[in-house]
Amino acid sequence: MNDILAKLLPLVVALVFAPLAMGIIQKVKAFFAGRKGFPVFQMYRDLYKLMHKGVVYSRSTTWVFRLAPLLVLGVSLIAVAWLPFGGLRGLFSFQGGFIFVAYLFGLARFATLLASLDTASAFEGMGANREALFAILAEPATLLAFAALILTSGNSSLWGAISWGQESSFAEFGVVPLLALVSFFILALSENSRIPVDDPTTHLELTMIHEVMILDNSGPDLAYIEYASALKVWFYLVLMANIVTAIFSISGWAQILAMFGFAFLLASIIGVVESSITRLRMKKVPDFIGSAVAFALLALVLEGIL
Amino acid sequence: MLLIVVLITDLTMAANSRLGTCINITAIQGFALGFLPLAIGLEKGMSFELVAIAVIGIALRGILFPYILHRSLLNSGTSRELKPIVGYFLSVAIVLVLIFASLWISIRIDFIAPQLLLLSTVALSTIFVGTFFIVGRRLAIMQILGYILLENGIYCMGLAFVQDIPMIVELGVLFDAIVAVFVMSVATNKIHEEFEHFDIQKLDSLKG
Amino acid sequence: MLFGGFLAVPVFGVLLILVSKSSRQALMIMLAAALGGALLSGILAAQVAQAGVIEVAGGLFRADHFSAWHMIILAIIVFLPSSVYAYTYFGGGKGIDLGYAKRFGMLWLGAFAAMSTALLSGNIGIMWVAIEASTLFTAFLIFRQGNAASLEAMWKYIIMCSVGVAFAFIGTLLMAAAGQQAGLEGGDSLLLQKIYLVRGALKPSLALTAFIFILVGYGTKAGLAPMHNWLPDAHSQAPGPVSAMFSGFLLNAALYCILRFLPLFSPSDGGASVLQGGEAGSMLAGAALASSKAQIILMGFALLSLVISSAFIFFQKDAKRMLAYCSVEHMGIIAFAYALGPIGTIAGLFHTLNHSFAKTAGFFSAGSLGKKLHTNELAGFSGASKRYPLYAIGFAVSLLALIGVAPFSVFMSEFMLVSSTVAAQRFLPLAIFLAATSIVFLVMLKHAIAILWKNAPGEEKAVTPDGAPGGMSGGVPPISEYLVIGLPLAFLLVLGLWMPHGLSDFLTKALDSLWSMK
Amino acid sequence: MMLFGIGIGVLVGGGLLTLVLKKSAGINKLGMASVVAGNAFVLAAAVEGIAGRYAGEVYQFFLPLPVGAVLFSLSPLSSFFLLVIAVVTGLAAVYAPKYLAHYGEMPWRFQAHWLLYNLLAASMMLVVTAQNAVFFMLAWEGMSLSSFFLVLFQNDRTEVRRAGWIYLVFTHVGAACLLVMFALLAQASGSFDFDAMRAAAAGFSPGLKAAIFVLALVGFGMKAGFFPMYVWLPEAHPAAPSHVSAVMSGVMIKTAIYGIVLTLGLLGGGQGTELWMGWTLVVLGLVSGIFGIAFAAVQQNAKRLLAYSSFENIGIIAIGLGVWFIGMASSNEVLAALGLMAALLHTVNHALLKSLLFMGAGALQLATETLDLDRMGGLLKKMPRSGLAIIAGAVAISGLPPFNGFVGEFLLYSSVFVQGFGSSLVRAVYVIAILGGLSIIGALAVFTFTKLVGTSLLGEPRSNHTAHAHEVPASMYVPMLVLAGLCLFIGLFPLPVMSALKLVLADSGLVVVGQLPSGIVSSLAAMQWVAFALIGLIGVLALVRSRVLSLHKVENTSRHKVGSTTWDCGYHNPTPRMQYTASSFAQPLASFAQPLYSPHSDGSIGPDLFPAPVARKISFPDLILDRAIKPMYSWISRAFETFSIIQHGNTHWYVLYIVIALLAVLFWSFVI
Repeated sequence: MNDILAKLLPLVVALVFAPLAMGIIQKVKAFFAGRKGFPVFQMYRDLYKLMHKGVVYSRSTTWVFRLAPLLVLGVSLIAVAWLPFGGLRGLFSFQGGFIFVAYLFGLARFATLLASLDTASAFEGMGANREALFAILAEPATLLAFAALILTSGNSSLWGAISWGQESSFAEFGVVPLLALVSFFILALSENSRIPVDDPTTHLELTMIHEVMILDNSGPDLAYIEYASALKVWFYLVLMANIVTAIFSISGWAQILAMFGFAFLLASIIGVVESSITRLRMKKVPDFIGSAVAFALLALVLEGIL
Repeated sequence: MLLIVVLITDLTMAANSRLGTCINITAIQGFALGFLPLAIGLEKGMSFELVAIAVIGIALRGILFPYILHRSLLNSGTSRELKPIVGYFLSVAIVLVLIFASLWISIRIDFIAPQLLLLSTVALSTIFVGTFFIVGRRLAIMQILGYILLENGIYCMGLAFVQDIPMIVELGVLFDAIVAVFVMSVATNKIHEEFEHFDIQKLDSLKG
Repeated sequence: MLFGGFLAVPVFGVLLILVSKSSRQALMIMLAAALGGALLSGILAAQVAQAGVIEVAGGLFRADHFSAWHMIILAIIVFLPSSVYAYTYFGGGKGIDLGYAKRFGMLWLGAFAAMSTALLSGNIGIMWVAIEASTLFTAFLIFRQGNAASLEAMWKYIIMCSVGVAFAFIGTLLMAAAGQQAGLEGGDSLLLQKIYLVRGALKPSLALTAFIFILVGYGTKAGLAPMHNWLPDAHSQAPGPVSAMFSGFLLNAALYCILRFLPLFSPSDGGASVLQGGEAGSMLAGAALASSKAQIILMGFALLSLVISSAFIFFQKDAKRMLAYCSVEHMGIIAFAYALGPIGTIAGLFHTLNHSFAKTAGFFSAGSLGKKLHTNELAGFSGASKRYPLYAIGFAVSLLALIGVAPFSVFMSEFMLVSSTVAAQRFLPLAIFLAATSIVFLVMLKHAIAILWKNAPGEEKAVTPDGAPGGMSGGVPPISEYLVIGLPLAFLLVLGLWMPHGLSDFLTKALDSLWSMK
Repeated sequence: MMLFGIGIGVLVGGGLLTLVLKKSAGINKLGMASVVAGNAFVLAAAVEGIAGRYAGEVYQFFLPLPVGAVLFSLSPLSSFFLLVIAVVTGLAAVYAPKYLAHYGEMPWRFQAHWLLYNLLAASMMLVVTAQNAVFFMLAWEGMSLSSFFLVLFQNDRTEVRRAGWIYLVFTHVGAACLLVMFALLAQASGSFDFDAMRAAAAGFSPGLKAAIFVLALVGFGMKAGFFPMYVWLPEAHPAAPSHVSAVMSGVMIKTAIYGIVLTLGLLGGGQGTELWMGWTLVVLGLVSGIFGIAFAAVQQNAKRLLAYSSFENIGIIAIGLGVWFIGMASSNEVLAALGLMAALLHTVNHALLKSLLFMGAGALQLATETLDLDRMGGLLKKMPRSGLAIIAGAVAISGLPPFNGFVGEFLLYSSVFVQGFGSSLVRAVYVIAILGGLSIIGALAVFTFTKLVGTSLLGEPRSNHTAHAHEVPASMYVPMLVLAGLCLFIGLFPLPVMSALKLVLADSGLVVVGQLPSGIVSSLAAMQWVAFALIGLIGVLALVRSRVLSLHKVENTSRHKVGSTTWDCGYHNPTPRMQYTASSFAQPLASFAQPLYSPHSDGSIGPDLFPAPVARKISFPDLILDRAIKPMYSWISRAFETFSIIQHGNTHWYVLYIVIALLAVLFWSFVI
């Protein structure tokens, strides 16, 4: 029983802290913009508010539109439940789990795309189109980066790969996880619709990707989606933090603390990046995501050679 | 002697443009060839078959063929081949070359008895010249003449290479030859009826 | 007695035709004679199957399984249906005048007599005489009064075949000379079997030269490239039944004569060693892979025929010319099979049968279609299935059969051919064969599709939406046409799936009789 | 055995029996009934066969073929394919009558259709059971020919005739390769019987094996649709009636997969493979997969899109086969087993999926009278049941959990964890190939099928016909829903399916299926539970949502509002014509990968001051057909035209040819 509770911890942590990480990103961006910005806990309030609103469904939509938010949130919950948090194991772990989780995210994407096409709106169709297009590069990058990480460790699950860092030295394989880390960072930006791929706060619909897809969602549906987004950001933050702690061979309670530290640090870095560079032109986006593929490929080839 | 006649007829054919003359030359050649079995008979001993072949040969090659062809010629009203594919001078030269080539080949063929050397040369050269006529002359009648030469040459060749061909085969071959010439000349007449000319080179509507 | 019959029946027929009073009568007599010929060849085949070889006049005439096989194809599969078809083609005599009917009947029977003589002669001189005679008899069959193109075709046919066959006679003489050199006396040197017995003593260069003359000579008549040029002209200009007879058998007869000479060059004792009951396994295990030079030369001509015919079929616009080139192709395929030696012989024998079946049906239907539509253009045939379902479907199906679509037996014989070629390890020829047949497949399939389903030229919409036979406007074809077109195709279908034991036995014996003169 | 015979008999007999009837409806009913009845027998036989009841027995039918013999057996592997064939052809037959009815009353064609359909089903069943090369080829050709005529059902249309032509030509070239392959095998083993070939396989030389492998790859690849031999797929599938496309794409091309598996068996299983063969298959599979789905992504015609997607899925199966070969060649039993199982599982999956989707496309076509995605839209509301089945199929074919497509791909993915073949660099390359390739394929599939579903079923109707569409009859959507259910079943319960596969392969001699690596089994089990958890979670979340909303109803009833227009950033009353279409969906992809697609557009958008109405149509020429084969074809035809100078009509030259031929050969004979 205790065991299961322990395994549930990463999920609980994510549920609690994910909106906070979003708040941190916002705060950092506001700081660089010279504004005071929202409080860091603003997102909790937003979610609460949205849960108390009603929903508006367009005549054009069908059950697909209503199913999508549920599926998206469900998938995000499962993903963060799977992801180990420092020394804490995820709820479940098996060989090839990362493939399954990546495909679950694919399922969520599929649902989001269909939901946005269901609205019969040109804007949302456009967003869906871009999302689907960029995924063609993001998917292989994700899988290859995971594979580099996992195969380097000689394990077949992420848990094994992360705990490997505690026995082995940084110098031996260090460059491979580092490359994977870079790859994941780029993916964290692109998969979570951050600058330079997408601008979640813009007001020009023509330039949006993710936000434009959910224009028609409202009330609890929107809350689900927003929460799912936050969880996904958290997923990437924790993933990267895991790699960093593994590289530095931190263990025990220190590891848990370090995880939080790195996660929030990475959130701030994302904020900094968002503040310091501009959005890329749509045509340039594939190059950017492509670099994630390149890093992951490099990692895998180096893994093969070393 | 007879063989020399045959050779000379080959040459004169090449040089001649008048159809009538050519037919007559063929007749002469036919006679010469007709007597050939008799000549062989003189050497080796006469037999009934040889005589019969000679008689039939003379009758066909010397008399019947020229007759048929003259009739076709009369029907057509054409008298000479004006623009042969290969010019007359060149034709003569080619025929000469062909004769020498035949001689060379005959010498090369080792199983030919020396006394048959000339016969074999004549046979080959007549075959060649016949083929040459079929390829190098435009008018249908000239092609028939070429075919007759070809047949004549083969006949010589049979005499030169093979002994004692059964009568039935010999007769069959002769029968074929006559039917062939007959059929061809009938065809020639038809061609003339249909096209008002004999020029085979103009018969090229069927292509591809 | 039996052999005499093959001459007597046509001669008797010719005499009767001479005194016949009407075109209908003449054609009826012709038909009766053809039936007689078919019966005779049936009896011959039965006797051969019982007794093996039948010889008369000291081997002057001779029938074995190989010639009996060809005799069956000639008389039963090609000649009889062609005669039936000719009868209806000429409207039972209504469409033609008496003179033409008489002439046609006499030449037709003459051709039959000549070809059966060629098949049944054991003497290469007589063989030659018969082949030359067949040229002369058939020449005027091509000609149709008042048709300039047919005259042109006829002239080309006469000249080319006469010259070619004259060369074959040179070859025959040389072969006889070689025989005499090897110690044969006089007339024996023209007897094929006698030459075969002394084949070890033949002077190789002389015998080979003889063979080359024979190959090129008879090859002209058989339509092997590059001596095939008369063939498309003659086939396209001749009336339907004549084209069918030409393609269905005349070519085979000439090829038969070439093939008869092949065993003289066979290095070992021919088929016997390779042959144990015709089973695929033992056939393939045969060791006699080495080809004689004669086989190599034959292979060369076969491949050239395949290449050239496929190229010409590719851009052919005239239906009957296409079928003619297709004959060149199939002659190439048959020659290909025999050029492999005993290994390929069964495939060759079987393919000869299949090709004759399919080609006669093809020419029958193309001939009728051309007559009805007043064109031989393939483009004009498209969509004909709606107006003339029998002819159009018959034509399209025979095209499909000819290109080797399963389950027609052409597929089977080509399968046998491919496996024999592999067994003989002739991979380059195999590649050429496959490439050429594939090109032919591509083109003829396109035409078959167009004939079956494309809209007729000038029609925007289909005549009947259903494509059902209800939209027929050409009148109901006589039952005999259903038979002569339908039966061969049905046989092809059955033979593709079911080879009776007796038939495979006969083929095996034919193989043996070709290669070891038994 | 008896059952199988009866089944084939019922199929053939039923097909012939339709010729007796006069009315379309009766013909269609009888045809359907005969297929269902025949397939029921075959299905029973196949189940028994998988259980191993007929293992090792070879039966002979008395018919004496010109060469070879009618030998067949119901080995577990054959029965496995038999099962798939029986299920799919049966369901497609149930679907067919109502679909055919829309063509109108044409009994003659329906008779032909059912005869050919039944023959197609029977010949496919014979192909996978044949034990003699000649019989195999006969059945193979029967299959090709009957499907060819079925494709030509609507033969009054030019593009249909063209498609049929291309199809049969490709098939023929493939069959020619197979003929040579079997001839080689027969020569080496002395018999056309498969058993004899297997027995003699140990003595085959490496060169022979290589030749046989290449011939099998080309020969079967023509039918299966490997790159670059897939060309007939996107032509023939849209041309055929939908249930025929379903059968052709679902099971007929799978017989070629059976053929490749068979060939390796004839080569003696593991001894027959070499590493390069495996890599060839993997590379070919990757190229096929990526090209296939990339071309599918830009299609506007629903069935053409599905055809390209078949090409893609055949690629995935080929990857599986390649992994199997690599495993066999490096004696890595686990890898081999994973590869073959992945290939077979994906074969089943794709058979179910693709027949479902083709039937779905047919239903859409019936409802909207078009296959053009740009003219559909909003159909889910009009056709809820077909729509549901199509969406399920689309999710499944994109390889997403919890459907069956994912399970097959997961097996392939799992192979990257297997160690012990090649150096670590080779393994890295392998991992990159499998992970990178499959994930690109997966992402493109998501792109493609969201486009398909989004533009056809969702949004608003884009044409008048579409706006007045109706649900298809139950006999059409029930088979689709059954197929969708099967897809979901395999996705949710992969373990029983895996045990069935193990049974199929246990004594096949193709692969050693000892214990599957426990990692895979536990992964599958875990995924099964997570999938259930996800479904549960969705339920909980839905409950929470409705709870929250109903709470608010008490406070303010107007807040839960259904039936407004789409907000669309304030545009009032957006029209259906403003929606993203399939073409616009495809456009960015096409412009990113321009060299691949080289899109061809008619009409232009001019920079006029007052733009007039413009029409613009973008088409994507096929890489191989339009950009390689067509130019080659015209080149060949020009080259052949030059041959015509030989036949110029001049008799003199003709005679000269004879002489030249004579002299040339004489010369040759004296010189050589």
